[in-house]
Amino acid sequence: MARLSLSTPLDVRLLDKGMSVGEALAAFNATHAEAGGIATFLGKVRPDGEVRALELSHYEPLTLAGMEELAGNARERFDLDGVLVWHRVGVMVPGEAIVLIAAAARHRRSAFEAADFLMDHLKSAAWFWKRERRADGWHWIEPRPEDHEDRERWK
Amino acid sequence: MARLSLSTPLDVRLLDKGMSVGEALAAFNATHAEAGGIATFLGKVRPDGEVRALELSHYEPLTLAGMEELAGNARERFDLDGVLVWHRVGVMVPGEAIVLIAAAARHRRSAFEAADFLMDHLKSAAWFWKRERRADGWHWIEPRPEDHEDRERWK
Amino acid sequence: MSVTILFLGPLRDLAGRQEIEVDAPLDWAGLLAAVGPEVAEQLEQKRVNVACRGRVRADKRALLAEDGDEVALLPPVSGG
Amino acid sequence: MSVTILFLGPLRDLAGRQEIEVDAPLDWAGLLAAVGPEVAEQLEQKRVNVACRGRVRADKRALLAEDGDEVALLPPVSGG
Repeated sequence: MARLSLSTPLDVRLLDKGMSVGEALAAFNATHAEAGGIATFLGKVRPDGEVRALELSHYEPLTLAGMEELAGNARERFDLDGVLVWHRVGVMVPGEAIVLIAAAARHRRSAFEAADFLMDHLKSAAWFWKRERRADGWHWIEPRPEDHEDRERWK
Repeated sequence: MARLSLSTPLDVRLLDKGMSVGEALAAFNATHAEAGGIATFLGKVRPDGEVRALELSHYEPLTLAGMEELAGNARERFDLDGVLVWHRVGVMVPGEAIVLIAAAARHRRSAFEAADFLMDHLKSAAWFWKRERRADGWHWIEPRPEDHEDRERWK
Repeated sequence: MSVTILFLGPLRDLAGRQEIEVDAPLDWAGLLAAVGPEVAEQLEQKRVNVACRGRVRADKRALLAEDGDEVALLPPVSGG
Repeated sequence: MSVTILFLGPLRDLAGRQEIEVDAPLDWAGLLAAVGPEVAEQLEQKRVNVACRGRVRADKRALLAEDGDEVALLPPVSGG
Protein backbone atom coordinates (compact mmCIF):
# COMPACT_ATOMS: atom_id res chain seq x y z
CA MET A 1 0.00 0.00 0.00
CA ALA A 2 0.90 3.68 0.00
CA ARG A 3 2.42 3.80 -3.48
CA LEU A 4 0.70 7.10 -4.00
CA SER A 5 3.16 9.97 -4.26
CA LEU A 6 2.32 13.22 -2.47
CA SER A 7 3.83 16.69 -2.83
CA THR A 8 5.47 18.13 0.24
CA PRO A 9 4.91 20.10 2.33
CA LEU A 10 1.52 20.85 0.72
CA ASP A 11 -0.58 18.45 -1.32
CA VAL A 12 -3.71 20.24 -2.54
CA ARG A 13 -6.06 18.68 -5.08
CA LEU A 14 -9.43 19.12 -6.71
CA LEU A 15 -10.76 15.69 -7.65
CA ASP A 16 -13.50 14.94 -10.12
CA LYS A 17 -13.99 11.38 -8.96
CA GLY A 18 -13.88 9.31 -5.77
CA MET A 19 -10.82 9.31 -3.54
CA SER A 20 -9.17 6.35 -1.87
CA VAL A 21 -9.05 7.62 1.70
CA GLY A 22 -7.00 4.77 3.20
CA GLU A 23 -4.40 5.02 0.49
CA ALA A 24 -4.15 8.79 0.82
CA LEU A 25 -3.66 8.64 4.58
CA ALA A 26 -1.18 5.78 4.38
CA ALA A 27 0.84 7.85 1.89
CA PHE A 28 0.59 10.98 4.05
CA ASN A 29 1.75 9.02 7.08
CA ALA A 30 4.70 7.54 5.16
CA THR A 31 5.61 10.97 3.73
CA HIS A 32 5.67 12.55 7.20
CA ALA A 33 7.36 9.77 9.14
CA GLU A 34 9.08 12.28 11.42
CA ALA A 35 5.90 14.04 12.61
CA GLY A 36 4.77 13.16 16.12
CA GLY A 37 1.09 13.51 15.29
CA ILE A 38 -1.22 13.46 12.32
CA ALA A 39 -4.79 14.70 12.57
CA THR A 40 -7.19 14.07 9.73
CA PHE A 41 -10.77 14.77 8.83
CA LEU A 42 -12.94 13.10 6.23
CA GLY A 43 -16.24 14.71 5.32
CA LYS A 44 -18.88 12.69 3.51
CA VAL A 45 -22.26 13.31 1.96
CA ARG A 46 -24.72 12.52 4.75
CA PRO A 47 -27.65 10.29 3.87
CA ASP A 48 -30.14 12.93 4.98
CA GLY A 49 -33.50 11.49 4.08
CA GLU A 50 -34.36 13.79 1.24
CA VAL A 51 -31.01 14.46 -0.37
CA ARG A 52 -30.35 12.17 -3.32
CA ALA A 53 -27.27 13.85 -4.69
CA LEU A 54 -24.99 16.80 -4.10
CA GLU A 55 -23.21 18.81 -6.77
CA LEU A 56 -20.23 21.02 -6.09
CA SER A 57 -19.20 23.41 -8.80
CA HIS A 58 -16.02 25.44 -8.71
CA TYR A 59 -13.95 27.93 -10.66
CA GLU A 60 -10.55 26.38 -10.83
CA PRO A 61 -8.37 29.52 -11.05
CA LEU A 62 -9.87 30.71 -7.75
CA THR A 63 -10.85 27.46 -6.06
CA LEU A 64 -7.53 25.67 -6.30
CA ALA A 65 -5.50 28.82 -5.62
CA GLY A 66 -7.66 29.50 -2.56
CA MET A 67 -7.15 25.99 -1.21
CA GLU A 68 -3.40 26.28 -1.74
CA GLU A 69 -3.31 29.59 0.09
CA LEU A 70 -5.35 28.12 2.96
CA ALA A 71 -3.04 25.10 3.24
CA GLY A 72 -0.03 27.42 3.29
CA ASN A 73 -1.60 29.61 5.96
CA ALA A 74 -2.37 26.58 8.13
CA ARG A 75 1.16 25.31 7.73
CA GLU A 76 2.64 28.59 8.89
CA ARG A 77 0.17 29.30 11.67
CA PHE A 78 0.38 25.85 13.26
CA ASP A 79 4.00 25.10 12.38
CA LEU A 80 3.08 21.96 10.45
CA ASP A 81 5.39 19.49 8.77
CA GLY A 82 2.85 18.88 6.07
CA VAL A 83 -0.72 19.46 4.95
CA LEU A 84 -3.05 17.55 2.64
CA VAL A 85 -6.22 19.18 1.32
CA TRP A 86 -8.27 17.19 -1.16
CA HIS A 87 -11.71 18.28 -2.29
CA ARG A 88 -14.21 16.64 -4.59
CA VAL A 89 -16.12 18.51 -7.26
CA GLY A 90 -18.98 17.29 -9.43
CA VAL A 91 -21.92 15.13 -8.46
CA MET A 92 -21.75 12.94 -5.33
CA VAL A 93 -24.22 10.59 -3.70
CA PRO A 94 -24.74 9.97 0.04
CA GLY A 95 -21.82 8.13 1.63
CA GLU A 96 -19.27 9.52 -0.84
CA ALA A 97 -16.27 11.49 0.40
CA ILE A 98 -16.39 15.26 -0.22
CA VAL A 99 -13.26 16.41 1.56
CA LEU A 100 -10.19 14.87 3.10
CA ILE A 101 -7.65 16.91 5.05
CA ALA A 102 -4.60 15.92 7.06
CA ALA A 103 -2.14 17.91 9.17
CA ALA A 104 1.20 16.56 10.36
CA ALA A 105 2.81 18.31 13.31
CA ARG A 106 5.31 17.82 16.06
CA HIS A 107 2.63 18.05 18.76
CA ARG A 108 -0.94 16.82 18.73
CA ARG A 109 -2.51 20.13 19.75
CA SER A 110 -1.16 21.83 16.60
CA ALA A 111 -2.31 18.97 14.40
CA PHE A 112 -5.86 19.07 15.84
CA GLU A 113 -6.13 22.84 15.65
CA ALA A 114 -4.86 22.90 12.09
CA ALA A 115 -7.42 20.29 11.01
CA ASP A 116 -10.19 22.26 12.69
CA PHE A 117 -8.97 25.53 11.11
CA LEU A 118 -8.78 23.98 7.64
CA MET A 119 -12.31 22.58 7.84
CA ASP A 120 -13.85 25.78 9.22
CA HIS A 121 -12.42 27.71 6.30
CA LEU A 122 -13.23 25.15 3.64
CA LYS A 123 -16.84 24.89 4.83
CA SER A 124 -17.63 28.57 4.55
CA ALA A 125 -14.99 30.48 2.65
CA ALA A 126 -13.78 28.23 -0.16
CA TRP A 127 -14.83 28.93 -3.76
CA PHE A 128 -17.48 26.26 -4.12
CA TRP A 129 -21.13 26.43 -5.04
CA LYS A 130 -23.24 23.59 -3.80
CA ARG A 131 -26.64 22.30 -4.73
CA GLU A 132 -28.67 19.36 -3.53
CA ARG A 133 -31.04 17.22 -5.51
CA ARG A 134 -34.23 16.41 -3.61
CA ALA A 135 -37.45 14.80 -4.79
CA ASP A 136 -38.57 18.14 -6.25
CA GLY A 137 -35.33 18.98 -8.05
CA TRP A 138 -32.08 20.85 -7.42
CA HIS A 139 -31.67 23.47 -4.65
CA TRP A 140 -28.73 25.82 -4.19
CA ILE A 141 -27.21 25.85 -0.68
CA GLU A 142 -25.63 28.69 1.25
CA PRO A 143 -23.40 28.22 4.33
CA ARG A 144 -25.25 27.97 7.63
CA PRO A 145 -24.72 30.88 10.07
CA GLU A 146 -22.82 28.41 12.33
CA ASP A 147 -20.31 27.86 9.54
CA HIS A 148 -19.48 31.57 9.49
CA GLU A 149 -19.30 31.66 13.29
CA ASP A 150 -16.93 28.68 13.27
CA ARG A 151 -14.63 30.56 10.93
CA GLU A 152 -14.77 33.73 13.02
CA ARG A 153 -13.10 31.85 15.88
CA TRP A 154 -9.77 32.04 14.05
CA LYS A 155 -9.75 35.80 13.49
CA MET B 1 -8.35 -2.71 0.39
CA ALA B 2 -10.34 -2.44 3.63
CA ARG B 3 -10.94 -6.14 4.10
CA LEU B 4 -10.26 -5.63 7.78
CA SER B 5 -13.33 -6.26 9.90
CA LEU B 6 -14.04 -3.86 12.78
CA SER B 7 -16.38 -4.19 15.74
CA THR B 8 -19.15 -1.62 15.99
CA PRO B 9 -19.79 0.78 17.51
CA LEU B 10 -16.50 0.45 19.45
CA ASP B 11 -13.31 -1.15 18.18
CA VAL B 12 -10.68 -1.08 20.95
CA ARG B 13 -7.39 -2.94 20.65
CA LEU B 14 -4.03 -3.35 22.31
CA LEU B 15 -1.51 -4.29 19.64
CA ASP B 16 1.88 -5.85 20.21
CA LYS B 17 3.13 -5.11 16.74
CA GLY B 18 2.86 -2.43 14.06
CA MET B 19 -0.50 -1.29 12.72
CA SER B 20 -1.52 -0.63 9.15
CA VAL B 21 -2.94 2.84 9.51
CA GLY B 22 -4.32 3.21 5.99
CA GLU B 23 -6.09 -0.12 6.15
CA ALA B 24 -7.57 0.64 9.56
CA LEU B 25 -8.94 4.00 8.44
CA ALA B 26 -10.27 2.63 5.16
CA ALA B 27 -12.12 -0.04 7.14
CA PHE B 28 -13.42 2.51 9.65
CA ASN B 29 -14.64 4.72 6.83
CA ALA B 30 -16.39 1.79 5.12
CA THR B 31 -17.92 0.64 8.42
CA HIS B 32 -19.35 4.11 9.11
CA ALA B 33 -20.54 5.03 5.63
CA GLU B 34 -23.49 6.95 7.04
CA ALA B 35 -21.45 9.31 9.26
CA GLY B 36 -21.06 12.85 7.94
CA GLY B 37 -17.57 13.26 9.39
CA ILE B 38 -14.67 11.17 10.61
CA ALA B 39 -11.86 12.71 12.64
CA THR B 40 -8.74 10.70 13.30
CA PHE B 41 -5.45 11.07 15.09
CA LEU B 42 -2.28 9.07 14.65
CA GLY B 43 0.48 9.46 17.24
CA LYS B 44 3.98 8.31 16.41
CA VAL B 45 7.29 8.01 18.21
CA ARG B 46 9.07 11.28 17.49
CA PRO B 47 12.67 11.06 16.33
CA ASP B 48 13.82 13.25 19.22
CA GLY B 49 17.57 13.25 18.94
CA GLU B 50 18.36 11.20 21.99
CA VAL B 51 15.52 8.71 22.08
CA ARG B 52 16.41 5.42 20.44
CA ALA B 53 13.42 3.39 21.53
CA LEU B 54 10.25 3.63 23.57
CA GLU B 55 8.69 0.86 25.60
CA LEU B 56 5.09 0.86 26.75
CA SER B 57 4.09 -1.67 29.35
CA HIS B 58 0.51 -2.29 30.41
CA TYR B 59 -1.62 -4.43 32.70
CA GLU B 60 -4.20 -5.87 30.37
CA PRO B 61 -7.13 -6.31 32.81
CA LEU B 62 -6.99 -2.58 33.56
CA THR B 63 -5.51 -1.15 30.38
CA LEU B 64 -7.92 -2.66 27.89
CA ALA B 65 -10.94 -2.22 30.19
CA GLY B 66 -9.96 1.43 30.70
CA MET B 67 -9.68 2.04 26.95
CA GLU B 68 -13.07 0.42 26.38
CA GLU B 69 -14.65 2.57 29.05
CA LEU B 70 -13.05 5.69 27.55
CA ALA B 71 -14.31 4.82 24.06
CA GLY B 72 -17.82 4.25 25.45
CA ASN B 73 -17.75 7.57 27.32
CA ALA B 74 -16.64 9.41 24.18
CA ARG B 75 -19.38 7.77 22.16
CA GLU B 76 -22.05 8.85 24.59
CA ARG B 77 -20.73 12.32 25.29
CA PHE B 78 -20.27 13.28 21.64
CA ASP B 79 -23.10 11.22 20.18
CA LEU B 80 -20.79 9.26 17.91
CA ASP B 81 -21.71 6.61 15.37
CA GLY B 82 -18.49 4.78 16.06
CA VAL B 83 -15.11 4.93 17.78
CA LEU B 84 -11.79 3.23 17.09
CA VAL B 85 -9.04 3.20 19.73
CA TRP B 86 -5.92 1.24 18.94
CA HIS B 87 -2.82 1.40 21.12
CA ARG B 88 0.57 -0.20 20.73
CA VAL B 89 2.42 -1.86 23.60
CA GLY B 90 5.97 -3.19 23.70
CA VAL B 91 9.09 -1.66 22.20
CA MET B 92 8.80 0.91 19.40
CA VAL B 93 11.38 2.91 17.46
CA PRO B 94 11.09 6.50 16.17
CA GLY B 95 8.59 6.82 13.32
CA GLU B 96 6.45 3.91 14.51
CA ALA B 97 2.77 4.40 15.31
CA ILE B 98 1.86 4.40 19.03
CA VAL B 99 -1.81 5.23 18.89
CA LEU B 100 -4.55 5.52 16.32
CA ILE B 101 -7.99 6.84 17.14
CA ALA B 102 -11.01 7.63 14.98
CA ALA B 103 -14.41 9.12 15.73
CA ALA B 104 -17.36 9.00 13.34
CA ALA B 105 -20.13 11.52 13.91
CA ARG B 106 -22.96 13.26 12.18
CA HIS B 107 -21.28 16.66 12.50
CA ARG B 108 -17.64 17.59 12.26
CA ARG B 109 -17.47 19.49 15.53
CA SER B 110 -18.45 16.35 17.50
CA ALA B 111 -15.95 14.23 15.62
CA PHE B 112 -13.11 16.71 16.29
CA GLU B 113 -13.97 17.13 19.95
CA ALA B 114 -14.23 13.40 20.48
CA ALA B 115 -10.81 12.83 18.93
CA ASP B 116 -9.33 15.54 21.12
CA PHE B 117 -11.05 14.12 24.23
CA LEU B 118 -9.83 10.59 23.50
CA MET B 119 -6.24 11.69 23.04
CA ASP B 120 -6.18 13.91 26.14
CA HIS B 121 -7.33 10.98 28.26
CA LEU B 122 -5.09 8.38 26.64
CA LYS B 123 -2.03 10.62 27.07
CA SER B 124 -2.39 11.10 30.80
CA ALA B 125 -4.93 8.73 32.33
CA ALA B 126 -4.58 5.41 30.51
CA TRP B 127 -2.92 2.47 32.25
CA PHE B 128 0.43 2.59 30.51
CA TRP B 129 3.96 2.89 31.83
CA LYS B 130 6.45 4.32 29.42
CA ARG B 131 10.22 4.33 29.31
CA GLU B 132 12.67 5.69 26.79
CA ARG B 133 16.00 4.29 25.86
CA ARG B 134 18.68 6.97 25.48
CA ALA B 135 22.43 6.65 25.07
CA ASP B 136 22.80 6.08 28.83
CA GLY B 137 20.04 3.50 29.19
CA TRP B 138 16.32 3.33 29.95
CA HIS B 139 14.41 6.17 31.67
CA TRP B 140 10.84 6.00 33.01
CA ILE B 141 8.56 8.83 31.88
CA GLU B 142 5.72 10.51 33.73
CA PRO B 143 3.06 12.64 32.01
CA ARG B 144 3.95 16.28 31.51
CA PRO B 145 1.94 18.80 33.56
CA GLU B 146 0.39 19.99 30.24
CA ASP B 147 -1.01 16.52 29.71
CA HIS B 148 -2.92 16.71 32.98
CA GLU B 149 -4.09 20.23 32.16
CA ASP B 150 -5.32 19.07 28.77
CA ARG B 151 -7.42 16.43 30.47
CA GLU B 152 -8.80 18.88 33.04
CA ARG B 153 -10.48 20.78 30.18
CA TRP B 154 -13.10 18.03 29.92
CA LYS B 155 -14.16 17.99 33.57
CA MET C 1 -11.79 39.81 -30.44
CA SER C 2 -13.91 38.31 -27.72
CA VAL C 3 -14.32 37.98 -23.96
CA THR C 4 -15.82 34.90 -22.29
CA ILE C 5 -18.29 35.49 -19.47
CA LEU C 6 -18.72 32.54 -17.09
CA PHE C 7 -21.77 32.13 -14.88
CA LEU C 8 -20.98 30.31 -11.64
CA GLY C 9 -23.29 28.53 -9.20
CA PRO C 10 -26.85 29.84 -9.04
CA LEU C 11 -26.09 32.52 -11.65
CA ARG C 12 -25.79 29.70 -14.16
CA ASP C 13 -29.44 28.83 -13.59
CA LEU C 14 -30.47 32.47 -13.72
CA ALA C 15 -28.61 33.04 -16.99
CA GLY C 16 -29.86 29.76 -18.41
CA ARG C 17 -26.35 28.97 -19.67
CA GLN C 18 -22.80 28.41 -18.47
CA GLU C 19 -21.00 31.02 -20.54
CA ILE C 20 -21.33 33.54 -23.31
CA GLU C 21 -18.86 35.13 -25.68
CA VAL C 22 -19.04 38.88 -26.16
CA ASP C 23 -16.98 41.39 -28.09
CA ALA C 24 -13.87 42.84 -26.52
CA PRO C 25 -13.21 45.16 -24.82
CA LEU C 26 -15.81 44.75 -22.08
CA ASP C 27 -16.40 47.25 -19.28
CA TRP C 28 -18.91 47.26 -16.41
CA ALA C 29 -21.72 48.81 -18.46
CA GLY C 30 -21.06 46.35 -21.28
CA LEU C 31 -21.14 43.44 -18.83
CA LEU C 32 -24.49 44.53 -17.37
CA ALA C 33 -25.93 44.87 -20.84
CA ALA C 34 -24.57 41.51 -21.99
CA VAL C 35 -25.85 39.31 -19.14
CA GLY C 36 -29.54 40.27 -19.19
CA PRO C 37 -31.56 42.13 -16.57
CA GLU C 38 -31.86 39.29 -14.00
CA VAL C 39 -28.15 38.59 -13.75
CA ALA C 40 -27.41 42.32 -13.95
CA GLU C 41 -29.56 42.87 -10.89
CA GLN C 42 -27.52 40.26 -9.02
CA LEU C 43 -24.25 41.82 -10.17
CA GLU C 44 -25.27 45.12 -8.63
CA GLN C 45 -25.33 43.42 -5.23
CA LYS C 46 -22.29 43.69 -3.04
CA ARG C 47 -22.22 39.96 -2.29
CA VAL C 48 -21.66 39.06 -5.94
CA ASN C 49 -18.03 39.23 -7.06
CA VAL C 50 -16.42 39.46 -10.46
CA ALA C 51 -13.12 37.87 -11.44
CA CYS C 52 -11.10 38.74 -14.51
CA ARG C 53 -8.12 36.66 -15.67
CA GLY C 54 -8.52 34.40 -12.62
CA ARG C 55 -8.40 37.18 -10.00
CA VAL C 56 -11.25 38.68 -8.03
CA ARG C 57 -11.56 42.40 -8.79
CA ALA C 58 -11.40 44.65 -5.74
CA ASP C 59 -13.63 47.13 -7.63
CA LYS C 60 -15.81 45.24 -10.06
CA ARG C 61 -17.17 48.47 -11.55
CA ALA C 62 -13.69 49.25 -12.85
CA LEU C 63 -13.72 46.08 -14.96
CA LEU C 64 -11.99 46.30 -18.31
CA ALA C 65 -11.67 42.94 -20.01
CA GLU C 66 -9.69 42.57 -23.20
CA ASP C 67 -9.57 40.10 -26.03
CA GLY C 68 -9.10 36.54 -24.77
CA ASP C 69 -9.96 37.39 -21.15
CA GLU C 70 -12.28 35.28 -19.06
CA VAL C 71 -14.71 37.13 -16.78
CA ALA C 72 -16.26 34.97 -14.03
CA LEU C 73 -19.41 36.04 -12.20
CA LEU C 74 -19.23 34.76 -8.62
CA PRO C 75 -22.27 34.55 -6.39
CA PRO C 76 -21.75 33.99 -2.63
CA VAL C 77 -19.97 30.70 -2.03
CA SER C 78 -21.59 27.71 -0.38
CA GLY C 79 -18.35 26.36 0.99
CA GLY C 80 -17.29 22.75 0.53
CA MET D 1 -2.25 -22.01 47.84
CA SER D 2 -0.51 -18.96 46.33
CA VAL D 3 -1.00 -15.36 45.27
CA THR D 4 0.90 -13.76 42.37
CA ILE D 5 2.24 -10.26 42.93
CA LEU D 6 2.93 -8.30 39.71
CA PHE D 7 5.29 -5.32 39.62
CA LEU D 8 4.30 -2.81 36.96
CA GLY D 9 6.33 -0.03 35.33
CA PRO D 10 9.15 1.42 37.45
CA LEU D 11 8.28 -0.89 40.36
CA ARG D 12 9.53 -3.75 38.19
CA ASP D 13 13.00 -2.16 38.20
CA LEU D 14 12.83 -1.46 41.89
CA ALA D 15 11.81 -5.04 42.71
CA GLY D 16 14.35 -6.45 40.28
CA ARG D 17 11.72 -8.83 38.91
CA GLN D 18 8.33 -8.91 37.20
CA GLU D 19 6.42 -11.05 39.65
CA ILE D 20 6.63 -13.20 42.76
CA GLU D 21 4.47 -15.97 44.16
CA VAL D 22 3.60 -15.83 47.85
CA ASP D 23 1.41 -17.92 50.12
CA ALA D 24 -2.30 -17.20 50.31
CA PRO D 25 -4.06 -15.50 51.94
CA LEU D 26 -2.27 -12.18 51.59
CA ASP D 27 -3.21 -8.99 53.44
CA TRP D 28 -1.66 -5.49 53.44
CA ALA D 29 0.94 -6.31 56.11
CA GLY D 30 1.83 -9.53 54.28
CA LEU D 31 2.19 -7.63 51.00
CA LEU D 32 4.53 -5.03 52.51
CA ALA D 33 6.64 -7.78 54.02
CA ALA D 34 6.74 -9.79 50.77
CA VAL D 35 7.88 -7.03 48.39
CA GLY D 36 10.95 -5.80 50.24
CA PRO D 37 11.54 -2.42 51.91
CA GLU D 38 12.05 -0.32 48.75
CA VAL D 39 8.80 -1.35 47.06
CA ALA D 40 7.01 -1.26 50.45
CA GLU D 41 8.02 2.40 50.81
CA GLN D 42 6.49 3.13 47.40
CA LEU D 43 3.30 1.24 48.30
CA GLU D 44 2.79 3.49 51.31
CA GLN D 45 2.52 6.44 48.94
CA LYS D 46 -0.91 7.57 47.89
CA ARG D 47 0.01 7.74 44.21
CA VAL D 48 0.70 4.01 44.05
CA ASN D 49 -2.38 1.84 43.53
CA VAL D 50 -3.04 -1.83 44.12
CA ALA D 51 -5.31 -4.01 41.98
CA CYS D 52 -6.63 -7.40 42.98
CA ARG D 53 -8.40 -9.71 40.53
CA GLY D 54 -8.10 -7.07 37.84
CA ARG D 55 -9.77 -4.25 39.79
CA VAL D 56 -8.15 -1.29 41.48
CA ARG D 57 -8.85 -1.37 45.25
CA ALA D 58 -10.47 1.77 46.61
CA ASP D 59 -8.73 1.07 49.94
CA LYS D 60 -5.52 -0.80 49.28
CA ARG D 61 -4.90 -1.31 53.02
CA ALA D 62 -8.01 -3.52 53.16
CA LEU D 63 -6.42 -5.94 50.66
CA LEU D 64 -7.21 -9.60 51.23
CA ALA D 65 -6.03 -11.79 48.35
CA GLU D 66 -6.89 -15.46 48.22
CA ASP D 67 -5.47 -18.49 46.52
CA GLY D 68 -5.14 -17.98 42.78
CA ASP D 69 -5.53 -14.19 42.95
CA GLU D 70 -3.29 -11.79 41.08
CA VAL D 71 -2.24 -8.63 42.93
CA ALA D 72 -0.87 -5.87 40.68
CA LEU D 73 1.20 -2.99 42.07
CA LEU D 74 0.52 0.10 40.00
CA PRO D 75 2.80 3.14 40.08
CA PRO D 76 1.53 6.41 38.56
CA VAL D 77 0.79 5.93 34.88
CA SER D 78 2.79 7.58 32.12
CA GLY D 79 -0.12 7.66 29.69
CA GLY D 80 0.14 6.40 26.15
